[in-house]
Amino acid sequence: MHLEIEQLSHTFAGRPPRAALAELSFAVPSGQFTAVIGPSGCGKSTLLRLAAGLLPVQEGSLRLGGQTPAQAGAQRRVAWMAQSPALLPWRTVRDNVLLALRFLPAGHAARLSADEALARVGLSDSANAYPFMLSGGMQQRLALARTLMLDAGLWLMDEPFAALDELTRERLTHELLDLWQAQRPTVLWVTHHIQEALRLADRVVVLSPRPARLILDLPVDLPRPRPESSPAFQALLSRLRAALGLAAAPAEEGA
Amino acid sequence: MHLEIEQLSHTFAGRPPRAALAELSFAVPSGQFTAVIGPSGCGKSTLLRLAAGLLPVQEGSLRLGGQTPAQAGAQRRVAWMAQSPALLPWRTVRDNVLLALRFLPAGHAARLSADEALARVGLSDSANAYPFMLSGGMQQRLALARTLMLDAGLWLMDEPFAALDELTRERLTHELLDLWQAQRPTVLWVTHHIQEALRLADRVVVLSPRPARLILDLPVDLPRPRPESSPAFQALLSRLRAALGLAAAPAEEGA
Amino acid sequence: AAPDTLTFMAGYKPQANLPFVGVYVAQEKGFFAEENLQVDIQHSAGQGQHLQLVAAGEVQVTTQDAGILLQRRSSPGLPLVSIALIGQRGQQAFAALQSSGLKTPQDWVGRTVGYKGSPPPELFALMAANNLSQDDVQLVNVGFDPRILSEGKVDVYPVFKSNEPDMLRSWGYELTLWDPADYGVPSLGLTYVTSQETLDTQPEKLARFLRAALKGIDYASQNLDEAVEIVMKYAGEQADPQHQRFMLETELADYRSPVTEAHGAGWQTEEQWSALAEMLLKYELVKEVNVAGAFTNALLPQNK
Amino acid sequence: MKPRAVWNPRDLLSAGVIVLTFFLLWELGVRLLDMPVYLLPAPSRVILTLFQNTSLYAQATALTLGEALVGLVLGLSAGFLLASVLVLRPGLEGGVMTLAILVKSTPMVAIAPLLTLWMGFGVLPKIVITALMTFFPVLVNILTGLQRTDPALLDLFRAWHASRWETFIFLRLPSSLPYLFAALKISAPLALIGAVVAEWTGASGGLGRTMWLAYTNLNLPYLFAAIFILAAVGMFLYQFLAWLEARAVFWQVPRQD
Amino acid sequence: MKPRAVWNPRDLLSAGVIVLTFFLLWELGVRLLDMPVYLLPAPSRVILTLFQNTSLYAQATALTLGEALVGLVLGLSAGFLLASVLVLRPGLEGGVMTLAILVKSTPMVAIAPLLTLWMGFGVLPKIVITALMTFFPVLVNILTGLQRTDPALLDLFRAWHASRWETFIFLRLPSSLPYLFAALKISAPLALIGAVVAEWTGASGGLGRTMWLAYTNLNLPYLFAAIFILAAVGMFLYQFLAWLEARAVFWQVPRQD
Ligand SMILES: Nc1ncnc2c1ncn2[C@@H]1O[C@H](COP(=O)(O)OP(=O)(O)OP(=O)(O)O)[C@@H](O)[C@H]1O
Ligand SMILES: Nc1ncnc2c1ncn2[C@@H]1O[C@H](COP(=O)(O)OP(=O)(O)OP(=O)(O)O)[C@@H](O)[C@H]1O
Ligand SMILES: Cc1ncc(C[n+]2csc(CCO)c2C)c(N)n1
Ligand SMILES: [Mg+2]
Ligand SMILES: [Mg+2]
Repeated sequence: MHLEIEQLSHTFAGRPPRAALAELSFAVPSGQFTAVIGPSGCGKSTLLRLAAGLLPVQEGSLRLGGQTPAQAGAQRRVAWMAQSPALLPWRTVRDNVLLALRFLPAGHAARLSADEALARVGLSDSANAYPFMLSGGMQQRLALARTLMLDAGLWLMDEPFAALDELTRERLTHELLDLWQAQRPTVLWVTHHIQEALRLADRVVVLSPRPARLILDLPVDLPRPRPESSPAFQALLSRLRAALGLAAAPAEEGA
Repeated sequence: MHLEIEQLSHTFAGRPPRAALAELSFAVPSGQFTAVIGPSGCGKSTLLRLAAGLLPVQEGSLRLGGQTPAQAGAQRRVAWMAQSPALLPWRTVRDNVLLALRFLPAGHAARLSADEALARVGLSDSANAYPFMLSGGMQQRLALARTLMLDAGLWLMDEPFAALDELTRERLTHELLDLWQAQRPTVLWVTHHIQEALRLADRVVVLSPRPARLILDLPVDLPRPRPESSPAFQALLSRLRAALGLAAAPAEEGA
Repeated sequence: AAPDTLTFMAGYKPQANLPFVGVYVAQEKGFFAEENLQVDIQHSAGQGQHLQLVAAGEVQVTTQDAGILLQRRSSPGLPLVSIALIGQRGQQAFAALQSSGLKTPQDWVGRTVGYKGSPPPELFALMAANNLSQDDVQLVNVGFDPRILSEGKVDVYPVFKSNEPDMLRSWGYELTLWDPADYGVPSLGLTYVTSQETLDTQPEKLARFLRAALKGIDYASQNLDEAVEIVMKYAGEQADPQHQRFMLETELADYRSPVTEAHGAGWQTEEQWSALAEMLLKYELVKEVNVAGAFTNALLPQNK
Repeated sequence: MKPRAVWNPRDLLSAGVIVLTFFLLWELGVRLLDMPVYLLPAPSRVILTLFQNTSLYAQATALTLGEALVGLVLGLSAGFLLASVLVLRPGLEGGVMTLAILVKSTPMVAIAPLLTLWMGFGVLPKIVITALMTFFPVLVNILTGLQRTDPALLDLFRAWHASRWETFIFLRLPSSLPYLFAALKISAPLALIGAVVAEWTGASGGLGRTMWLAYTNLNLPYLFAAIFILAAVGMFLYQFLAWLEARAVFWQVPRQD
Repeated sequence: MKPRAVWNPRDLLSAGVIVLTFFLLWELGVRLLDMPVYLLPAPSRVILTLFQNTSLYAQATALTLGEALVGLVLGLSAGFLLASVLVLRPGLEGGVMTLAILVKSTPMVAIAPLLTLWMGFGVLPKIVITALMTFFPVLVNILTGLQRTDPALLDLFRAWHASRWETFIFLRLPSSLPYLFAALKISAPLALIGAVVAEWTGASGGLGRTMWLAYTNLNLPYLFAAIFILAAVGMFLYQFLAWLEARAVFWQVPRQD
């Protein structure tokens, strides 16, 4: 499912109003894994929420496979993972995952069983626990498992690994790339972790402080897996760092 | 305020019960900045909650400046920052910070004004906004500002930078070290970011998967600031990586 | 001198019950003022609050029908005394729709007889006088609502002679009425009531009240139109003047009796009260009675 | 992110349609079934009665509304204070709730004479009865609201070593606002009914007395006219509270799917 | 993390102390003020009456409790269904609430005879009156609960493109449970009172009739004996609901500071 974002602006009403996106334009071809990086509060979550149909498009256009977010979403081919875990506290870990199965696209069977999905994120032991018994990172992994059940054509992932340690991140990176390569969904992957972006993505999009504009669009043409020590990786890393350093330097609000 | 943890175990009741800490022992001298690293779900937050007096000590002992957590906490010399922001939704950003001022230790004046604290975390522009208008990272910075107001002898920080981008992290690292060097509180700093731990801490404590045991206690005897490229930094980084890689490898549950 | 104050609580809502009318008229025509009395008129919801308040001394005079007065004196032992008997015959009658074809109480056999909360003693006495036992009819509690009769849910329903019959007729129903008095059942109507303590401590004030109130009744009997107008001031626009007039006329008919012919208005005799008491004893509605203490004629104008 | 307008035009329209349909069906039913007026009056007749007696009803409404509002404030305060005490001293819950249920179980008619003895024939006993009728839902709801505070925020306050009192004022109280408003919406019509019931048993004015006189005379148009007034005032209070709620609990906007 | 026991021994003790103190003060007050029994009976006398007439009261209680429970279930269902409809079709709120408040504003005593006309002299009209008295708090509270769902979870369901119905069943309903239990705690004693009011004049049995007879005979010990039963049953229901709540809303344990 290809993504076309054109002159997309978004302003939250209020006194004063807050501009979150300013004439943002970029396109993501179907099946591309795009990482989105930008300073805290710049508008990354807003972008994903617009794509998930949770906010109305105010200005400019946003098309998912040629459709509006509402149309595309109605076919349930869009999977969104929020920045906070958003678990149902009255359902066990397994039942939280099982619930997601109700929302598969029409005619699609689940690719993974709930228990398999839990195993992949390392939560098998907690299948019968309730969310309030999980640590922050475990909650995030549960939310991840729930999202990956959905067999979608577009993954909108909002800092999915933020609460995880390096090792768990690495293991989940493998799982995730496996699944991605099998299904080849288009991915928007918001992250603060520059190495992670370079490890995973076909391309890194760097946004400016609020309101978000595109300040760097960096293709990552390295074969996976990508050892961090390789000079190519380091070169890209430096470019990204530079872009971010420049981008963020003068802003007072970190945004 | 020095910290003594001796044979500390903690098990959550339930079917089955969950052991989170197993005979953990280490001591932190007064004024030391200790980073705590361990795989997701290993018991880091549990350790901080025990120290903050939010969970009862079941087995072993935990002393803060020679006192129990309840005694030490009653003097309001312990500042705890939770893993999730825990903001009051009906208070503006500034009023959330101002509220913390009520809970200064007896006889202490605030070191920072609320607006100064907000400026340091880059939230001046949002002082009159409500928490639901903030991005995830902005909420975390607000929680941080609120904690740093408290003028405490012990900082218990649970992944305080998890939702922040690199640049914001770097800027906040400076602010934080400034404050720390001025006040010299003892710090327990839970993080998943190995470089961050090495950048900040006098010492890094590495915990095993659940139930948490001490698997590495690494002093960081480098002068600050610590450029990552220095060989000494890289050497410590490798040791930590190795310890974590070993520690996390066989576990199924990431914990 | 400043007028004496006295609180009168009508035993029910404002309407043309004769003892109420006497007070309304006395108030409006200045008869109380002539007695140097300032009367505060209150109304009870009719379930006994007025008796509690009189017994507690908060209210000095109220109204109550003689039968209930005896019962409350017996249990829970309220120290209440009738100071004038206004209804020389009982208010209670029994009604059926004319269309039911019931002619005499004997026809009730096998029919449904409703009652309001608890069956009145007159019902048992009337049935006994007609050789009916309780098993011959089906007794059902239907509450205080004559629509139960008009809508055919019961065959026989107890009514106040001065009230529901007119209401039902105004809706277009013809009724057959049975008055227990016609079958020799002893019954008495409304009295003015005070407490023993008030009687002992303020007899003179009560006498003045009574003189004015009886004067009010007399005035009403001679000036029906004006009396109805006065009642309407109290009863409110919700009430129907036609209906109030009916009530007043009906109750005036029972104001005079051989006893009052002999002794004057409001008079009451030991025989009247004893007959009533015996019926109540017979149907176990009271355990013991002291008829002599239940009433006094001492405050009536003709005794002063 | 403004609070959803309580009365947006579409809602207003649908409300109008529902209410009108209801009254139309009622009117038709009465006419087609030839229902006698002493059983059920047609709404048209009720409204006519209302307009022919505006000053009567205006006075009665003013009195009853006054009693209801003062009683509501009292009942609200009592329920609120009790709930606060129970949250600050949780051990008292069993005992206090037992007494509250005892009070709630006592028919007002049973204690009305006592209140008259102590407070006379004026409005005071009516206010007290209204307060007694409204405090219970407030107590239960606010107690629930005060108890069901976000555990993450409770942890924060515990870590701060906030006093119970501080936790109450700065945390439990604001977070119980949605429950408070539900309690108010329940209690506002209840207060009107409370005042009516109090007047029913022997008042010298007010809607309750008007209704009692109408009812005992089986003058149903007058009775229903008063009911319509009660419903209208109740609805007004409800809408006012909804409006207030949207402003007070601004941080948690009820959202549609 | 087990739910806090509703009745831990310390709470039980304090409840006992509070209730006993209350009755002691009442007893003393009656004796010292020499309060006549026809105004306010001493609790000792009430309890004596209760024990001297256990079978009378047992039968009456069984009947009234039965009516109350069936009426409560009906009122609960009605309130719940209406609240659900209003959440699924929010535009209807204004209209439906107007009608609900209209029903709520109608004095039960005014419609009790009409119900008797339609439904006869049996228990049916009592059940209907009970249902009419209980549905409103349930409606308001559950409506509030269904509306105040965590916005983060609502976003999740919106992103899933869950149907309104799915959102209702899997999200709104479970998250409204605390409000449902508050509604139940409010309605349970109310249902008992509703049944009593319904029986007040037009029943041949039950506590309401017992109370009416006692009151019109100014036999206050009998009246208060029935009130004590009502309070005891109400308290039992309340505690039962609290127990159930602790189990049903296990994921959100009310915590003390
Ligand atoms: N209330 C609870 N009931 C039962 N188990 C619990 C509870 N709280 C935490 N645990 C368990 O204790 C273990 C440690 O949890 P803790 O939150 O301390 O982990 P953590 O090290 O902070 O992890 P993370 O990095 O993911 O935040 C986890 O396995 C968790 O499932
Ligand atoms: N509901 C809202 N009302 C007003 N302003 C809002 C609202 N939601 C977000 N914003 C503002 O929009 C801007 C972008 O927010 P967004 O959540 O998209 O940031 P982000 O890039 O995801 O940041 P982070 O990395 O911290 O999560 C922020 O400045 C925020 O304050
Ligand atoms: C026509 C008529 N209507 C109603 C009553 C009822 N009532 C009037 S006074 C009273 C209490 C005692 O005074 C009661 C119950 C009646 N008697 N006569
Ligand atoms: Mg974000
Ligand atoms: Mg944690």
